[in-house]
Formats: sequence, C-alpha cells, structure tokens
Amino acid sequence: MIEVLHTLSRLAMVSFLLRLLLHLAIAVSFPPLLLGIIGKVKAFFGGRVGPPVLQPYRDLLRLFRKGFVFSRTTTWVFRAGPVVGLITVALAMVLMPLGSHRAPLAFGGDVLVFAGLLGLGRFFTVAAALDTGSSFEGMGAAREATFSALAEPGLFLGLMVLVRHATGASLDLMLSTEGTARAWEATPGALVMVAVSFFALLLVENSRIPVDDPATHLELTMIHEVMVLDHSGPAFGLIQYGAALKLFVFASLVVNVAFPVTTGNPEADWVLFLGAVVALAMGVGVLESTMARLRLLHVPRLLVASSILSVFGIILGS
Amino acid sequence: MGFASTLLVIVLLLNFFMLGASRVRAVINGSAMQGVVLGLLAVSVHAHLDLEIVLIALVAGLVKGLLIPRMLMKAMRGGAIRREVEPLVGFMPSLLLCAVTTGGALVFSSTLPLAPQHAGSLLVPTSLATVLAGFLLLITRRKAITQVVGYLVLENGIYVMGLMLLEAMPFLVEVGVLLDLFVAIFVMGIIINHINREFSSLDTSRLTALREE
Amino acid sequence: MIAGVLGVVLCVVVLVVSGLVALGLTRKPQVAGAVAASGVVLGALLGLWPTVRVLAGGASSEASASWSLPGGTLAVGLDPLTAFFLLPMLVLGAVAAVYGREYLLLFADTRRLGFPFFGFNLLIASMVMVVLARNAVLFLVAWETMAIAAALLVSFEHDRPEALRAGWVYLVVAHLGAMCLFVLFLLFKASAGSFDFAAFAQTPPVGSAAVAVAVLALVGFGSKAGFVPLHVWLPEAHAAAPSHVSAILSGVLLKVGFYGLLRVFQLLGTRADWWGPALVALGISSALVAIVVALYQRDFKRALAYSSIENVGVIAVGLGVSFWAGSRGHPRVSALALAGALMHVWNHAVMKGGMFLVAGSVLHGTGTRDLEQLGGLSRRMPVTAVAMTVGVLALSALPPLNGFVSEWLLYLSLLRLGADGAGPLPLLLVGMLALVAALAALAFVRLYGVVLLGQPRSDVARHAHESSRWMTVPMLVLAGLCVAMAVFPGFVLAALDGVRAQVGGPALFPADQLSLGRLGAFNLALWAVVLLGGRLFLGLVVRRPVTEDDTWGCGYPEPTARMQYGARSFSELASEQVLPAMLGPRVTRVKPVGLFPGAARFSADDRDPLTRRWYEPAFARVAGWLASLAWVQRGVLTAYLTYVFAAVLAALLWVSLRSGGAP
Amino acid sequence: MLLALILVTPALAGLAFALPSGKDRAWLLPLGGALNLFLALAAIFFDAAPAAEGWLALDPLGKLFLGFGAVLFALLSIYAPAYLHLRAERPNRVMVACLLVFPGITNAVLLSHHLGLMWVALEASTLATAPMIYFNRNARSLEAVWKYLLIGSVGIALALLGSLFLAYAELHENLVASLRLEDLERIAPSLSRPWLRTAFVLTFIGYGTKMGLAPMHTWKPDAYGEAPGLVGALLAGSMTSCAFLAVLRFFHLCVAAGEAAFARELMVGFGLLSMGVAAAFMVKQHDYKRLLAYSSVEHMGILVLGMGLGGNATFGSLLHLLNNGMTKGVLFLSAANIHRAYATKSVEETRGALRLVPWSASLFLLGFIAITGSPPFGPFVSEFTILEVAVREGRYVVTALFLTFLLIIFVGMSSTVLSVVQGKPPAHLERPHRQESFLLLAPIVIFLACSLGLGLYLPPPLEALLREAAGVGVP
Repeated sequence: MIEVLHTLSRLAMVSFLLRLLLHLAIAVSFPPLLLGIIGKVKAFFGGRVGPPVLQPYRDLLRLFRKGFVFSRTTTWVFRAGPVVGLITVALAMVLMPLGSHRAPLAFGGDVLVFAGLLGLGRFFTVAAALDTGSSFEGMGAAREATFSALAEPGLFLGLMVLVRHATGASLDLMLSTEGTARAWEATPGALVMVAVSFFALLLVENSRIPVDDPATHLELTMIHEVMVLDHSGPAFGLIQYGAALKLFVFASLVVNVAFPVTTGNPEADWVLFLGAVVALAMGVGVLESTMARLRLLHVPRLLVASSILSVFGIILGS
Repeated sequence: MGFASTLLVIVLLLNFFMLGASRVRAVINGSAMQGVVLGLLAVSVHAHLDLEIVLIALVAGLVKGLLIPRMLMKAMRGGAIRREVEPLVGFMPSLLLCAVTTGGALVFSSTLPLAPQHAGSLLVPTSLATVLAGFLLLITRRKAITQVVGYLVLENGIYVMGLMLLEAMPFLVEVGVLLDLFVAIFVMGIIINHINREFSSLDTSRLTALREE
Repeated sequence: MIAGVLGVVLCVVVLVVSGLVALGLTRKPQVAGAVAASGVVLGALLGLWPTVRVLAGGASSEASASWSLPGGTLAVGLDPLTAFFLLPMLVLGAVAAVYGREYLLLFADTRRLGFPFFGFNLLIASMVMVVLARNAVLFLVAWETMAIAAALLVSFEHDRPEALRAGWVYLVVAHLGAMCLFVLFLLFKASAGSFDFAAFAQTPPVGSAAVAVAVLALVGFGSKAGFVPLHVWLPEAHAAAPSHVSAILSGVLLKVGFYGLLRVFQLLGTRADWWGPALVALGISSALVAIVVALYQRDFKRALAYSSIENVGVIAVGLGVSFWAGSRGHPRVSALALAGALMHVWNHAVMKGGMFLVAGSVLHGTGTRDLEQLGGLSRRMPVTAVAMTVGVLALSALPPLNGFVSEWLLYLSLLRLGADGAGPLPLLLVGMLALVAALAALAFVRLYGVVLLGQPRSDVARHAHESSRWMTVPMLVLAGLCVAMAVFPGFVLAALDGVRAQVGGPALFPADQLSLGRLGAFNLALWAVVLLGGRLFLGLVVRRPVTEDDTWGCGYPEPTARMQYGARSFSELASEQVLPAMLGPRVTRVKPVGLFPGAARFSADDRDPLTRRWYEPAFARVAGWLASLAWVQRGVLTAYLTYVFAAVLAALLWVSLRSGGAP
Repeated sequence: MLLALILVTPALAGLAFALPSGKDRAWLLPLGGALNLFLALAAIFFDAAPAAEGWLALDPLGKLFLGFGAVLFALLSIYAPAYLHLRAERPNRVMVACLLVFPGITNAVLLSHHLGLMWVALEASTLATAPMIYFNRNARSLEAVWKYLLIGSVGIALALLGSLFLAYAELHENLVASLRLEDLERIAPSLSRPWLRTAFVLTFIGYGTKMGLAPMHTWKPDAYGEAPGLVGALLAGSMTSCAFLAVLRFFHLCVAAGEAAFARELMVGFGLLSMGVAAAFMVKQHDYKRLLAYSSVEHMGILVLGMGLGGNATFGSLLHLLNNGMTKGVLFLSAANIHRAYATKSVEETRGALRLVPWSASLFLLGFIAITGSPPFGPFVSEFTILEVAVREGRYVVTALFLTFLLIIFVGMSSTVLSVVQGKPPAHLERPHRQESFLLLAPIVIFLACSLGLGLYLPPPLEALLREAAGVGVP
C-alpha cells in the first residue's frame, strides 16, 4: 500500500516536473515570436512582405555569436545592465501564471515582488545607459525612468481591483482563471477598466506606439531604443531577448485578466492561452500600424488616464 | 480752613499759569511761587503746629521756592534761552488740556472717600490736578528746563498729598524725600549743562538719536 | 556588563565624559577625535547588551532617583519601545563616530574640532536619554539638549551662509516643536498631578485635553520627524551638517519623533479613531511632496534629506494604516502595516545612514556636493561606489534589499485591506504609495547615474580620491546590514515583537510570517542568481573579442563631458513638465530672441517650494508688521512720558470700572 | 549687621573718591564685592536681627534678594577691574564710586521694612546709576541718561504718590498711618479699599517703570544700549530686582487685604504686554545690546506674569528672577567683550565673533540659548513652572500668548545672535587682535555655570528659601 503511494507520489512528482519543464520551455522560447508577429502585422499594413516571423530568433543567435564593443567611459554597471535586466524579467515571468497554468513560483505578496523585479531591471537598464556618458542615452534613460514611474500607480491600482476577488495576494492567485472569472461575474465593468489599463501599461512598459516608436531612426524621439544604443553583441542580445520576455509577461498579464477561459485540458489551455497572446500581439501590431506616436509630453496624460481607469475600476469593484 | 483752601486754589491757578506761559523765566518763577505757597500750606493745614511740621514747611519752602528755581535760572542763563518756542502742543491747547485734567482730578477724587478730619478739603483734587499738570508740562514742552519744571510740579502735587499725612510720615522720610528731590534736580541740572555743551541747545527734540529704525 | 537600564545610563555617562575630555583636548584634534570616537564605541557596546536583551524578550527595567528640580525625577526605563529606538542609535552612532573622526580631522587645519567631537557625543547621549527618560522634565531637558547639540553641529561650517541659515532654521523649528511639547506635558501634568510617565499612564487626560495632547504630539514630534509642512529645517540641516552628523540626523534623530509619538499614544491609553487617518494623511502628503522635491535637488545631500522626509512619511502611513485597520477590525492588515512601519524605522536608519556616509565620502573625495560637478566617480572611488549601489537600491525600495522588505509589508497590508473590501479611499492610498516608490526609484537612479556614472563633469570629480579605510569600512558595514536585513527579515520581525506588543498591535499572522520568510529566501536567491548571472556574463566577455572605443555619439564626433545628461536635465521631464509646477523648481529663462539676441540666461532655483512660497513671504510680512511698530520707540522723550501717563490713566480707569464705579 | 550692609560699600566709595590712581581704584571693587557678599551671606545664615528700630529687617524675601544681589555684584566686581583697564582712557573715579555706592543702596531697598525708606533708597539708586550710564561721555550716552533720569524720576514720583495713598488708606480708617511693613500687614484687611487699589495701581506703574515694564520701558533700550555692559548687567540683574521687590511688597499688602484678584489681573496684563512689546522689537533688531534690553523687558514681564498667576507660579517667578539675573550677566558681559573687539554694536558689522573672540562668543551663544528658555538652563525651569500654572488653571489664552511671544522672541533673538556669533568676521578684523583675558571671562563662566546649575539642580536649601519667600509649600 505504502509502496503504491510512493509510486503514485513519484509519478505525481514526475508529471509535475514535466509540466514545469513544459511551462518554462514555452515561457523561454515563445516570446521572440511575438516580436516577429508584430513586425509581420506592421509589414502587412505597410504593404510589405516584411521579415519572417522567426527573424527575431535569428537576430538573437547572430548577436550571441558576436564580440563586444565597450565604451571607455563605462564601468561594471554598464555590463551589469543587460544581465540584471534579463534576470529580473525572467524571474517576473516565473511568478506569472500563464492562462490556467499555475505559476512555477508563488508566495503571498509575490505580486509586489513582481513589481519590484521590474523596477530593479529598469534601474539597471537606466544606470547602464547613464554609464555611457552619452547625452542621447541619458535622454532616453530619463524618459524611460519618468514614464515608467508614472505607470506604476496604474499597475498597483489594477492589482487592487483584482485582489478583491482573489483568494490570496500572490500573482498566481490573483490572476488565476477561476479568480478572474469570478471577478468578471461580480464586477464586469471594473475588470474592463483594469484590462484596458493593463493594456496601456503594456504599451508603456514595452515602449510601443503610441508611447514610443521602436522602429524610428531619429534618436531625439526615441525612448527605449536610444537608451541601449551603446550595447553590442551578446549584451545587446540579452537586452533584445529581455524585451521580448517583458512583452510576453505583460501580454500574459493582459490575457489573464481579459480572457480567463479554461477548458480543463492542460494542452488545450496552452493552445488557448498562446493563441490569445498571439492575438494580443497582432492587436498591438494593428495599433502600431494605425496610430501615430504621441507627442512626448502627451504620454503622461495616457499614463494618468490609465491610472484613472483603474481608480474607476476600484470604485466600481468595491 | 479758608486760608488753606485759598492757597490750594492758588496752587491750581499757578498750574494754569505755568502751562500758559511762554517765557521760560515765567515758568520757573511760577514753580518758585508754587513752592512758597506749598511751604505756607504745610503750616496752614495743620491745627497744631509742632516743630517738625514747621521745620518741614521751612525746608520745603526753601528747596522748592528758592534753591531749585535758582539752579534752574542759572541753567537757563547758561543755555541762553528765554522762550519756549513752538511747544509740542500749543499754549491754548495745553491750557484746555489742563482744564480737562483738573476736572478729571476733581471727579476722580470725589470717588475717594476722605477721613473725617479732611472732609471738604481740596487737598486731594489739588494734589492730583497738580500731578497731572506736571505731567502735561513734561509731555508738551521741548526745552529740557521746562521739563524739569514739569517734574518739579509733579513732585509738588505729591507734596500736597503728603501734607495730609504729615503727622503720619516720619520726619526722616520727609526729609529724605525732599533731599532726593533736590539731588534729582541737581543731577538733572548737571545733565542739562552737558546737553547744552554737547548739542549747543536745550531743545530735547534733538535727542532722538536712540531709536528703532 | 551591567544589564538593565543602568547599563544604558552608564553608556550615557561614558558618552558625555569622553565628549568632555575631547572638548578639553581641543588643541590636540587627533587625540580628541580618538577619545570621542572610542567613547562612543565603548558606550555603544555597554548599551547594546541590555538593549538586545530586552529586544530578545528580556524583562523591562526601570530606575529612579530623586532630583532637586521642580517636577523632576531622574526616572529612566528600558522597555521594548525604548530598546527598539535605542538599537539603531547605538549601532549607527558607533559606526558614524568612527567615520566622523576621520571625516572631521580633514578640517583640522582650519577649524577647532573640540566642539564637533563633543557635540556629536552629546547628541548621541541626549538622544539615548530621550528614549530612556520616564519623567517629563528629564525628557524635555534631554530633548532640547539634543536639539541644541544638533543645531550647533549643523552650523559647524558656519562661515558658509547656508550652514548658518540651516542652523538657525533648525533651532527655530526645534523650539516651536519644544513649545508644543511643553504644553503637551503640562496637560498630562494637569490631569496626573506629576511629571512622571508612570503617573501619566495612570490618569491620562480625557476629552478635549486628550485631543489637544494628540494634536500637540503630532505637531511637536512631527516637526522633529519632518512631516510636511514642518519639514523645512530638514533638508537645510542635513545638507549643511558634517556627513556623519547628517547620517545620525536622518537615521536616528528623525525617528526620535516617532518614539515620542508612540510613547505619547501609549501614555494616552485609549486610542482615538482619528489618529490613524490623521497619520495617514500627514504621511502620504509628506511622502508625495518630499519625493517630488527630491527629484530635482542639485545638492547630493539635500536630495537624500528629502528622501528622508519621504521615508518618514511612509512610516507614518504604516502606523496610520495599522491604527486605522486595528480600529476597524482588520487585525491582519493592522499587523502587517505595523510590522512594515517598525521595520522601516530600522531599515531606513541603516540605509540612509549609509547613504549619508557615502555622500560624505564623495564630498571628501571631490570637495563638492553639487551634482552638476560630479560624475564618473565609480572608477576612482570603487568602494564608495559599491556602498552607494547598495544604498541606492535599498532606498529605491527595490529587491533584494531591506527597503523593499518593509515597503512590501506595507503594500501587502493595503492589498489585504483591498481583499477585505474596506472601501475605495484607503485603496487609492496604494496608488499614491506606488507613485511615491516609483518616483523614489527615479530620484535615486538619477543620483546614482549623475554621481557615479558617465564622465566626470568637473576637475574635482576628475581628480577624486577614495576615502581611507576608516571611512569606507563603516559604509560597508551599513551596506552589509542592508543586505542582511533583506535576507533575514524573520530575525528582524522577531526582534520587533516586544515593541509590537507594547504599541498594542496584533502579531503578524502565521501565513504572513511564512510569506515574509519566503521573501527573505527569494531575496537570497535573487542575490545568488544575479551574482551567478554576472559571473557567467563576465565569462562570456572574456571568451569573446572585446573592443574599447568612445561612446557612440550618434554621429557627433567630439562629445564632451559637459554634453552629458546632467542632474537637472535628467529630472527636467518629470519635475518641470509632468509633476505639479507648484512643487517644482523656479526656473528663470532668458531666451535669445530676435536677429541680434542679447545674452541668454538660465537658472533653476531648487530651494524648498514651501519655504519659498509660504514661509519666507509669511515671515517677511510679520517682520514688516513688527517693523511698522518702530514709531512707538522713535526716540522722543515726550512720547515716552506720554506712555507712562497713558498707562496711569488706563490703569486707574480700569480699576474704577472693574470695581464698579468707585475705585 | 544690616546697617553694615548698607554702609560698608559706600564707605569704600568714599575711599575710591579719594584715591588718585584709577588703576588702584578699580581694585577696590572686588574688595567691595567680596565684603558685601560676605556680609550678606553672614546676615542670611545667622538670621541677622532687625536694626534701626525695625526699619531694617531680613525676611525670607529679603534674604533671597539680598543673596542674589550680593552674588551678582561680587561677580560683576571681579569683571570690573579688567574692563576698566581696557577703558583706561576714561577717568573712572565717578564710575567706581557709584559702583561701590550701588550695593549699599540696593541693600537698603531690600532690607527696609518701611515703604518710605524703601522709596528713598530706590530713588537714590536711580541717581547713583545715572553717572554710570553716562560713562562713555558722548552724545548718545547723554541722551540715554537724560531719558533714563526723567522717565525714572517720573515713575518713582508716581510710586511716592502711591505710597502716600497707601498711608491715607490707613488714616481713612482711623488707623495709625504707618508705612512700616509689619504694621501694614497686620492691619491690611481693614484698609480703605479705594485708596488701597489706587495706591497699588500707582506704585505698580511707578516701580514698574523702574523695572522696565511696557509701556514704561522706553528708557531701557537706550540706557542698556549706551551703558557699559557691566552696568547693563547690574541694571538688568540688580536694579530691576529691587524694583520688583518693591512691587512685591505692595502686592503682598493687597493679598493680605484680600484685594489680590485685581492686582493679579493687572500684573498678568502688564506682563503679557511687556512680553509682546519686547517681542515686537526683538525681531530684526540691529543692535545687540538693545536686543538684550528688550530681552530684559520681556523677562520683567514674565516675572510679573508669574506673580499675577499666583500659586506655584509665584515660586517660578522668584526662581526666574535668579535665572534671569545670572543669564543676563552672561549676556551683557559677553556682549561687552564682543563690543570691545568690534568697536560697534551694529549687527551688520559684527559677524563671526566665534572666530575673533571664541570664548566670549561661545558664552554669548550659550547665554542666548539659556535666556530663551531652552533646557537644560535655569530659565527653562522657571518659565516652565509658570507655564504649568497657566495650563493647570485653564488659562489657555495666557498660555497661547505667552508661548507665541516666546516663539517670536526666539526667532528674532536667534537670528540676531547667530549672525553675530557665527559667520565670517569682517576682513579688517581677521586676526584676533586682543586676547580675551582670564578676568574678563571667569565671571561670565561662573554666571553661566549658575544658570546651567539652576537648570539641572536646585539646591534644597535654596528651594526651601524660594518656597518660603513665595509663600507656597511643596506642590
């Protein structure tokens, strides 16, 4: 009897490990695809063929094979920027449930750690930019730091709405399919607000149009891209990959809130979830193709608007 | 009592005289006269004269009527001034003020109960009115000497009050008071002398260097 | 070692005596410094043992002796609340004393050092005495000694006008606060009949007197803690003081204000409903205003000082939420918020103390606090750079450092409040706190970048030198404490248990304790991962070809250090374009116009907006009113005599009126 | 022995007048100070018997004031020779003589149990101090002494009128008109009320002029500002205390007569007015000696305010007298040292005294901290005691005004004092050009030690004396 139990538990362990591996594999491998999809959609709208969807993977591989160029001005901070930037996003990813799939790591209050990790990553990215001593990178750093500071209240206010119907204060529980579904039933209005607010957050945090134009070539109008100008080779690869990962994390956040659907079948749920993420990416692509970048000084209004949406959400949700 | 009352009225009239006089000499003379009248008063208000009272009357008359006025006259000649030109408050207004304060003194003293032996006496109102007249002289005049006279008149008023208490006050204290008065005016005289030398004038309105800006 | 409160009293004695000896040795600064600093270290060691024992759950102790002073008794006590504030005093005091000896000796050629050494010891001693005192008169004596010692230390470099002014402003605010405390304790006395705290607790004031006491405590102690709008002394003082003193001011002295608040609240016994919301309102407004202003400061230490106000605000919010939630029946929330607030007291002491030491080291190495003169220091001051990295991350409330842990507790409490459905208003607090934290991160990444990174902006920065070991080791000790407290929050929480109970807050729920432990583990893991990742990346760098070149200037061939983004340009977007102009710097621009433009000019005034907009005009107006009274004393003797005359008439009139007609 | 207290130092003054050498003459001062202190202490400890048919007697109040005055004078007399040595260019015959006469006269005020004698002595003290104020012999000091003399004489004349009214208050009730304190206190309950009240008002204003209560304070900034610091300290400490005692004597009669209530109100009113007026003029004060004069006005206000509040505040008020006197000693003497180093009293030109005269400047700074009522100095304890009564009696308006004025005064005084003490000295004075000698500092240090000592520890015998004098037991 006991052996059976042992075997069962061992089986459970193995299946758990397998599921974890699958989860991580998807989380690690899928993100660059989103960049490819967005690029493709924009190309479509621009009437071009555009690079293949898998181009981001090739870019990354190419970058990782290159050597480094470091500015003489820079110190260890410049080298730490990409590393810490990637590590923090990766850990944030670990805290994030993907659809109905539980997050690999969860504990009470980890939602705050999630925000903290993103902040830490941003800190080092910005510091690395300042380490170059370039006026352009300094400018980008200032913009990035300012805008993401203003975006922070929106994130927290949205979380406050979600925690109302969650069973605990971990990201895993707050974004669980059941919890979000319950919230949709109780206060659909609030959830719409939060979903929109989080989508705006996604655009800001990932430097998408209308906040920033990742494809522009005029440094003076850039935010994120100008900040990483001096990075090269594998370091730049880390940054690019980190950016993809971050997009994926935020896409998951939005999808978790906006699309809390589960079939009960894990495999089907993966398809459902990734499909939703891809759809979101396409949506971003469409948006980028149809909208112009906002004037720099109008960006804060967008951020404040997103916070205000969450405030409405709180009021509706309570 | 009739005599005493007459003297008191004279004291009051002298107050008006001093406030209305423009010549410094006249003011000093007025105060001298007041001093003499006060000496007489001391003798007249008291039914039983004893040595102490006579002595004090004598000393007071001497100091207030002779010694101090002479000192002031000397200072005046030193300062070569004759008139109180442009007093801070004109002569007519100061006379009016004096009338008002005298009336006020009468009213106020009517609220103070008197001992039977002083019933009907004008001593208290005269005293208060003289004190106030002294104050008026101090406040409305520019010349140092006139101000000293004002102080003297003020002291005269107090002396009138003291007359009611001559029996009560020890002789020593009375003499001490008079001595203090004399020394005070003596010191003031010295200072007037210095003022005269330092500022070549006895006009105290120049003494305004010490002030808040 | 002497256990119990007498051990701490002995510590005070050692501090004062060593300080006096140092004062006597004014002509031999080397010796004086050694005596003073070793006095502090010795005193701290003497005091630590009883303190730690009480924090570890040992019994409280009291002692009392009669004192021939009206109302005074020499009553002292050591309970968890005292020990809680005592610990950072002793630790930071000892560390700062060691640092300060070296720091001050740099001035040995130009200044007399006897007083600064003595004053520092006196400051620590009086602070210790403040938390020990159990008698209002003794408390006030210690309290004002503390203020005066601090003010005189602040104006140490009094030939600089800003230091002189800082000392003056500090004295004035401290005096205002002390007056509130006078009345506060007198109200206690009026109901208790004695100045002893023990009697206060027996028969505390009730009704409107209790309200008055609480309000006076909020003003009196709040001015010490630095609540807006009574914070104006704080940035000036912290910037002007020698850096080890700034560390003490910010790390401990501000917290003494909280000690006072908590002690008075404890003595008042019953907790009024409005305390919580009042603290929250004060706290959040302080935090928001301060961090917005911190963002554009040009002076390194002033920026840190404003951040101190922000942190004080966060602590107040924590206490307020705890009180509020406790009275509304949310014990779990209350416990979390209280734990967060208390832990933040310690965390902030360590991290801000460390940061001020860093600022001192930078000042020492370059001779300037002006951010626009700094830059690129991490190459020339590597150890300072490491300490600053830790401090900046901790102050930005980022993992894996201790500042994050306490703010984590606070946010978690608010999340729980949201989960409990406590109405929208407290929940909006989360948004504001998030903004505060995000702006703090912005402010600190700016400091970090402008001081350490990029190219030196001036010759002094180009020729900066690292400080000696006497200064770097204290910084590293505090940085190490920051890390340790982040990785082992459970220990910290356990040490707070006694004071938690004394303040009357509920214990942290087991589930939350568990989460806190996991957070500690996560922090440890994060350290490990980041260090490992860094190691791997460096391995990669070694294996790949590396080229060194100039920074890419976007095609511009000759970038200079002056072209870098500086302190002002970095914060320009936030503080001049986005955030409320009322709190922003006053900017004067003369743009070149026309065909033959005249001289263009630009200046930004980063003084405190409240000082600039409220206090200076108000003071000027009152001074104007008073000056217009000068005619009273215009030197005219006859006028003076008229006053006497008028006084006589008025008094006589009053007497006759008062006694109904006849006088 | 009491007679000796009055006569010994004036006798020395006679000697001083006779001595030809100014330098030797100055050394008579410490001798006089020591003798006076010795006699005073002996009288206090051995409870000297009444003298001159009971006109002179030593009650607890007298003991307190006598001891205080003697200590103050002794310390000032140590300072005096060194100071006069600095001012060797000025003849000091009159100065020394007057200084030596002064304690005799003030002792007479303190010891006399006859209100007439007390008046005579107080008037004499005015006259004796006038030459001291005129020590500098320039136009400014002349103006100061003129105002001092005239306002002071008018005030004291009012006090005489008041004394006579009091005598009449007895006479009116068919009592023996006597101005002896013992008689008066015995028959106080049966005095004629209207006369008594008017008498109190007149004497309060009269002696209040001498104390320097607003609005009769106007002579004070001029006299204190122009007199040598030594004289300022003597006036602010000793002379004002004599006038205060005179006020107290009359006040006690009112209390004994059951007329305390109106007297208290009057005192509270004038006390607050004095503090307010002082506060107004201490903001942006350009002359640091005038600043000290206004500070003296403020503290006279506190003294009568404390008396007016009554109860334990009486004790506080008497304690404050000591504290204020000692602290004023620190302030006036250190200000005098600073004045000598800079040769100007203007705050604008006096900067960075800590660099130029570090000791005096430090003492000046500490004196300022003490006088503004900061613990751990004495004035804090006494002000706190007074405030306590105000709060306990629920007189919140008084409390609020008291604290507001104190705060304004602190703001004004601190900005002036700090800018004198701190900062950079003017360029032409960069080097310390005159050594601060021991004798110029030691008395200041002792004054400060007294002020600090009274803030940290009130010796039980002194406390007992204070309580006895205040007529209050241990609360």
